[in-house]
Amino acid sequence: MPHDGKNQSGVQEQGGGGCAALSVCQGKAERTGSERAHNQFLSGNEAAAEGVRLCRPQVIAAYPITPQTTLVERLSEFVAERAFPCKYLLVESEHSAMAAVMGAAMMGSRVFTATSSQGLLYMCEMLSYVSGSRYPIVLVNANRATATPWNIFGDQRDSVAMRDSGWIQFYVESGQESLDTIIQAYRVAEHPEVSTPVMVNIDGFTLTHTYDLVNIPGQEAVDAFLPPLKTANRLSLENPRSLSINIGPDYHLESRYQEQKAFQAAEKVIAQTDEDFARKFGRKYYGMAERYRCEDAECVLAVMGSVAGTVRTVVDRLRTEGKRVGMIKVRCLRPFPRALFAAQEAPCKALGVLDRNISFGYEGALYTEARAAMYRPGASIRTLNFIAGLGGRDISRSDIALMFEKLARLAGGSFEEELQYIGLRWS
Amino acid sequence: MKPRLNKDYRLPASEEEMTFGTACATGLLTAVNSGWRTFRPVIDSMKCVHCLICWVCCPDGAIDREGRELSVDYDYCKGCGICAHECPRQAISMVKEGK
Amino acid sequence: MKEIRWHGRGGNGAFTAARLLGLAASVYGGHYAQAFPSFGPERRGAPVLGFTRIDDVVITDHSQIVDCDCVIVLDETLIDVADVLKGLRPDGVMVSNSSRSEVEFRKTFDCAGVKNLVLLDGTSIALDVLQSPIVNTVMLGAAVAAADLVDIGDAERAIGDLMPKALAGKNKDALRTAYKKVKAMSKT
Amino acid sequence: MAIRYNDLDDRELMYGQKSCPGCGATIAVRLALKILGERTFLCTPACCVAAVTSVYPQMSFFVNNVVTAFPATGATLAGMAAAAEMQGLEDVTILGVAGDGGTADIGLQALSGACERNDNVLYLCYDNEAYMNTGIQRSSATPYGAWTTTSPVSEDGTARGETRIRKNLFDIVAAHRVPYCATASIAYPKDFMEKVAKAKNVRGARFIHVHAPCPTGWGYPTEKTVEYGRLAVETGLWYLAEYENGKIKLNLRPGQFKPVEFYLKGQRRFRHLNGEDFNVIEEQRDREWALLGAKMKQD
Repeated sequence: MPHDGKNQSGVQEQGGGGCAALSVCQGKAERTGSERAHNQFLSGNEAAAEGVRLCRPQVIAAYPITPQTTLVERLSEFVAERAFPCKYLLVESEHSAMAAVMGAAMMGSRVFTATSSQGLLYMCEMLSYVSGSRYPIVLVNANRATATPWNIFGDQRDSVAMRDSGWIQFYVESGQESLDTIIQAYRVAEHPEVSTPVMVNIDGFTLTHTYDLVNIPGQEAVDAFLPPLKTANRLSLENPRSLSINIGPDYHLESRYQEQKAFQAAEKVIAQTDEDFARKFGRKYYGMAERYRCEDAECVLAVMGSVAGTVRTVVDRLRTEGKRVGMIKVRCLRPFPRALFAAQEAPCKALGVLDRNISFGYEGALYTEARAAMYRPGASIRTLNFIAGLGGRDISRSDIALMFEKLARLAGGSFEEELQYIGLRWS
Repeated sequence: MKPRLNKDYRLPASEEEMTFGTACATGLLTAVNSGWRTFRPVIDSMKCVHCLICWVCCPDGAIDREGRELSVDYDYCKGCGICAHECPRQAISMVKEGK
Repeated sequence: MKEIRWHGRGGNGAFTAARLLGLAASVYGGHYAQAFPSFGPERRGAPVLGFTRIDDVVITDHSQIVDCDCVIVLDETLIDVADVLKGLRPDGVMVSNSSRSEVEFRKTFDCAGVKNLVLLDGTSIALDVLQSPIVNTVMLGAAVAAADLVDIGDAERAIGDLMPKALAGKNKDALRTAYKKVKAMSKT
Repeated sequence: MAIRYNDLDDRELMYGQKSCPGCGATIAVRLALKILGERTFLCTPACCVAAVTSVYPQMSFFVNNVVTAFPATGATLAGMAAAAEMQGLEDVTILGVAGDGGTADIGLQALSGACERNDNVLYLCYDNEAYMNTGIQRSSATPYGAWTTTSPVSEDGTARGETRIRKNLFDIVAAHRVPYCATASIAYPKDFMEKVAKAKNVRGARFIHVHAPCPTGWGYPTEKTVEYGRLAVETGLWYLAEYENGKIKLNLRPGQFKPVEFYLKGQRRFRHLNGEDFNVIEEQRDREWALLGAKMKQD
């Protein structure tokens, strides 16, 4: 993802008309079909809103919740300014938000909604309605702790709790990646072999409220990348349909088998979409997971979300000190990049997993997933689970350096407690 | 014409025949309801004045008015007896099945 | 990388200043920048923080700013309630809105350790130029001059971009006025 | 708009459904579809109507239809209507069909949202006065005194069925100032269909609350569904009214109510009630009518 040097070097937009001009219109950009790519200084939520705008959903329904609010505020402004043709439904709850966008998706419209934390939990019932019937809906979740204790700050317990809702889940590292992933998400969701809803998770505050330089692709380029939604999975006067029907024991397994196959197809489609995106927009995210400086790494730390950016800086610094460290950035929790973890082998000696969640009575959820994928008899890689960043607690560079220190000790053969709480005020 | 049972319908035998997601074509009848009845309505066309109250009141829409005389679609009549009970001319009698 | 911390009160535009600085540095200056507020619900009048990071390479670090190269205080009364000197690097700059002399300021607020201290009566400039006591763009001009953070022209362009037309002109004037004053101080 | 049976469509847009014999709800849906026609997009929550029409592989609806989550009818309809508008679909009806529990209880929030936003939807609540699909549990529309599996009647007389009067949905919806709101009964099919026909041509949120007796849940012989519907109106325990242009109108003004026991007797769910209970129920009824009268006078 990172491209060094002066940012005006610009981004190639093939098919979008050569080198993108650096436009200097912040906020009230002229939005025409021929709008060029340009840079803005935006919060993660605003960047996400730009991503949604470029995908032109026909119906948006959303209910406000911190820290998602500035995203839906910006979208309601776009709709009021007629930046794209869209009906924005001011619904009375998150449950209704998801029900309303499902209703519109049933009619064959492209739709969008966003929520966070308790709102996502309140939507939970609708999430399975949407995924079971395979409507290609895109949802942004601003990751936030779940009550109680009441806490509006970031962690990933909300979306991790929805792991088995049948939604594809992306976790992103930056505002730019939020914007880009939303565009990718629609293309993945709407792929006929996938036709599965996608949840794009953006760390609350750390990303949603942090301003950053964001390149906004041109509308034409996005339109070419993401053609209008076509699906047979919809109502129509020409081909009347019964949708979201009851399927009993006789064919329920067969229906679920289809869903699993859709996720298997999604693995390839996510990788392909990312490659196509990189060709068109010049930014690459490595599909379901990125390996950062892992080639000869002895100690590797696997993470999800914005902390990946901080880990990059620590890996870079430790590398200058000659330490062989690397990072796996898990971008998709579902489908899970099982092959990448399964292929983890020497020289890797220790793998740590940083979880901004905890599944009480066991361990961090990503840790369980990673270890299960890595399992084979006689495997020699040792593992540690770091629980950190809950309820908005900062994960500092020194916290991450400490994790690598522990991994190095583990790699060297010393004993380390498997489940570690980073920054716990007492031990 | 009342909708009819699709006698040719076969449940999916392969992955390709399985419905996509939960999307099915509307209006597919794969079973009849005739086995639900203990009594069946029989219309005495001599008494019937074609007021259509039975046709309107039938929960199953099983009264057929398209012919010259009202008739009953016994594939889908469940024998509830509302038609007979509501008929102002007592033109419908409920007859025990099997007789 | 330069890391900057802003101290203000909710509703006084401290975070807007942090954003303006980031916007000036990135979109107009050709560098990379990051700006974020102290996270949480905004409450008018409560002490708040704003942060800006500026670098020549992409900034991927999403941890909080602890050590900083520049601290900007929009209201000197905050010094009693917030630890404004926390993490200020030894060669860092503190810029504060104050009508006091440097001697009096250092005595009053116990900041003997601060090597580079720049004081500006921002409120007077704001009242004069903006006819309002909002000092965020004034103090942005002061900080740009004191710590050489961005090109002042880029800061002006950022104001023109982010603020409504009716406000942008006067705020550019306020920015310039403060910038010139602080530049003049350093020459003497 | 007078309805003549002869003019109604012969086609059945719902057929072969697996409802109990004598089901009042299906009378309501069948007749509504006769008026609304094939350009209807129908949404039901998980309820009796969904459970008897849309079980794979048999599909008993002959119009576009979806099932949504129990609390979500109003919101799903809102999304469907928004999409229809964006797609420029003209002359279609976005129809919701939900029971009393799915409307007055778990679905009330979504219904309120759709009414408040004045979404272009028609919501039909078929009222069988309890959760029938799950096996006769009490809802907030269950009438005073009625036995259900969760408002039991005990042998020692301490538990005597439902203890509260039912929630008045008509008032609740009218309080949203929707363009059209009505009560109806399957026992008055012309009145009901006229209301559906009127609602079809109104733009915005429309609501029809249709009384739909249930032989299974109420405990009466299957042939008496229409009769009990009629008795509810004749005894004054159900009224036929409309709210339109901010005014309430009564469609049928009974001269003298029949004694409530005509309605209550013969239903298993009221079997434990006695003369004293009948008096209580008549008092409740008279209060409701007095309130209705006062509201009509105000208008």
